Amino acid sequence: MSRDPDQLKNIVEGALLAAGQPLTLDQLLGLFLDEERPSRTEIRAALDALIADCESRGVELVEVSSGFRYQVKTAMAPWVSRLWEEKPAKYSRAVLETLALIAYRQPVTRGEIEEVRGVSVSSHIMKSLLEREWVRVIGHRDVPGKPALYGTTRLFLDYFNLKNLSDLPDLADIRSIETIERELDFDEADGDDSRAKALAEEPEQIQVAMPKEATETAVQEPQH
Amino acid sequence: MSRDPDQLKNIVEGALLAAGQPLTLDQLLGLFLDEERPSRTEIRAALDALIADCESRGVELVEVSSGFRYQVKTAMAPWVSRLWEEKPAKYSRAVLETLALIAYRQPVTRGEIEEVRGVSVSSHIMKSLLEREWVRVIGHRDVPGKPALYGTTRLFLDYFNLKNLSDLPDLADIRSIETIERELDFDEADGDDSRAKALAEEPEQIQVAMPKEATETAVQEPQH
Amino acid sequence: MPTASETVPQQGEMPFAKVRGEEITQLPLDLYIPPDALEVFLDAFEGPLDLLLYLIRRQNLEILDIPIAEITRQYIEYIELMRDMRLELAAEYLVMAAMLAEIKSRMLLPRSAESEEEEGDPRAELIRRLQEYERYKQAAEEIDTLPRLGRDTFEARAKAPDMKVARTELHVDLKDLLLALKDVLVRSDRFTSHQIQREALSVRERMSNVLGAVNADSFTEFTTLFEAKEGRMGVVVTFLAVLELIKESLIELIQSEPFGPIYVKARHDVQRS
Repeated sequence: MSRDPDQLKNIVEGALLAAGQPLTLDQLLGLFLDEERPSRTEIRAALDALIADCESRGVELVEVSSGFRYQVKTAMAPWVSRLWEEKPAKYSRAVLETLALIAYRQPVTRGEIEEVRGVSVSSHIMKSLLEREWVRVIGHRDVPGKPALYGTTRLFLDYFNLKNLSDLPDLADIRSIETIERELDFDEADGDDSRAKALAEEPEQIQVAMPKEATETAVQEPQH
Repeated sequence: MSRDPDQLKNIVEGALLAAGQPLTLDQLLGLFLDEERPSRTEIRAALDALIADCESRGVELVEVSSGFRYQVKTAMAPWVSRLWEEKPAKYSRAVLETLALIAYRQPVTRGEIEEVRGVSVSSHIMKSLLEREWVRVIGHRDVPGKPALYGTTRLFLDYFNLKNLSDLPDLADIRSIETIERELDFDEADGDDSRAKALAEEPEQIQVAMPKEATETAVQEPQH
Repeated sequence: MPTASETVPQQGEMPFAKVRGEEITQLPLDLYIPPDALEVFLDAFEGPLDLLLYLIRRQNLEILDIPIAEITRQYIEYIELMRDMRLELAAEYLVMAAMLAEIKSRMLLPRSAESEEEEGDPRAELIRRLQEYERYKQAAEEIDTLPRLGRDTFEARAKAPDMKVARTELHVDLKDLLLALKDVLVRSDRFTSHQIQREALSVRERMSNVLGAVNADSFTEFTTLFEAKEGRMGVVVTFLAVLELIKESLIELIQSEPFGPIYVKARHDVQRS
């Protein structure tokens, strides 16, 4: 059906903003009756045009795991976050490490997480990750005790602005004794300080941060 | 403080879209720390610019009694509203039984329906039948509690393609549903509507209950 | 990536700990830690691997290069210190201490070239675990810096337009209705005692109509309930309906004088929907 491309754009924009949650291409197509339904290409073009329209605005249109959504650009966060008195939740290192292990190693059992972290994972942590619906039980390993296998959810990806798991930051390589010797006399100082900044932003979360020297060495790490 | 007017616009836009409710001028001013706070005139100018930006878009920025808010333009309503359309489901057995009893025993009270069904009839069931306008309260029985008497409506007859209640199959025949299936050609593969039509078009097949004259007179009826 | 550079405190060095509100920016060079800080210190570590990593990193050492004897000495001193403070120490810390001691002793023992080949570096397993842990520790830190909903970005929404949400009406088949009725009939014998006959059904419909036409507040003239053009049968049906309604105490007939007009009135206020 021939249609004013602006109208299509406006409908898509209106629907995404009214929904307040990500909408898939199929959900967008579902807004139209059969006889007026645009093609996927047309919807895609409308989305692309809307994405371009956001360039100089305070919001952006992004695709996350469960679809397309409008969100406030991170540059506005310092002001926009003042709308709420409550500070956004902070997650302990234990929670984040457990989450990282589930995200990168899924499907994974609690025992396997404990093995890597070298400490037991409290039930409290698993419970809060499950309650947030960032993590779910996706099966059971066929070994004695049938331990639950955990995996991450779409909500987890949505929450962290990811379209799929491959968007996660790369895991650092495991280096062998041989490679390290070659690397040892290689890049000393130019770490990114974003991590140091991140640490500094949340002093109360991390009560004790690394002493300066230690931080610097750690900074040399992941190259992405 | 001198500030990029675009940044101010973007902060205001981001805040209004993130808030999910109208924001007043004061609330918008409250997003800024003292030393960076714009004047009311500047905020007002940013709002005006944002309002102008919406001209050809799917949303508009309007001032309502409790402040400024973005809302989807009414022109988008036909499509956007489909986001909230209920998924077609089926009426429960309880609803159908209740409806059938009202059709055959009207005027009838809820207590009497319960007596026959042997289970209580939830308010939810009555509500959905009343909302569908298939059933209405036609009076109250003059006994303690003055229970409402229910009857079916014209819409009910129309929906099922019945000219009047006497077009409903006879109770005695329902006892042997096999007969009915034969008579109504229920086993035909064709769609539901056509079946209902077939019902209406072939009255002699459904064992018209009333003698001919009576049926005719009934047709002239209910003027409500 | 969020660039919230505005919020980074302007200071030369990050505090690594807060003790009674006082920021401590430098770890004492020796192993002494103010007793009050110990608990905080322990809390800061996510287990023995984390503590070991810290010990290694703070000396600018590579994991692959750990001087096992020295690290073991430091580790065990921390553990002893914590035990002296009677801090509740997770069993994992003690297990690690034992493991370190074991590696240390194996390193000290002279070994034949043969057995070295067979067993490899006694530190290998520890190194593997440290590296493995460190990469997830880093991944966790990076996940923490991802733009997060509610912290760095916010879902944008606008008020939906006023609209009539089209209620998709459920479809019902007459057949389903009849099947439902049949179920009731099968379940209940009540219908057998006063089974509704064909004519009765029509009378019932007429009862509804009559009831709909009268109310409790005003009188309706009896004769207006009948329509001559309905014919005899129609009149009879209406009459039966009226009688049935009277029997069920739903309406009453009122005649104020002999041979005067008969009025019909609902017994109770009739509500129309």
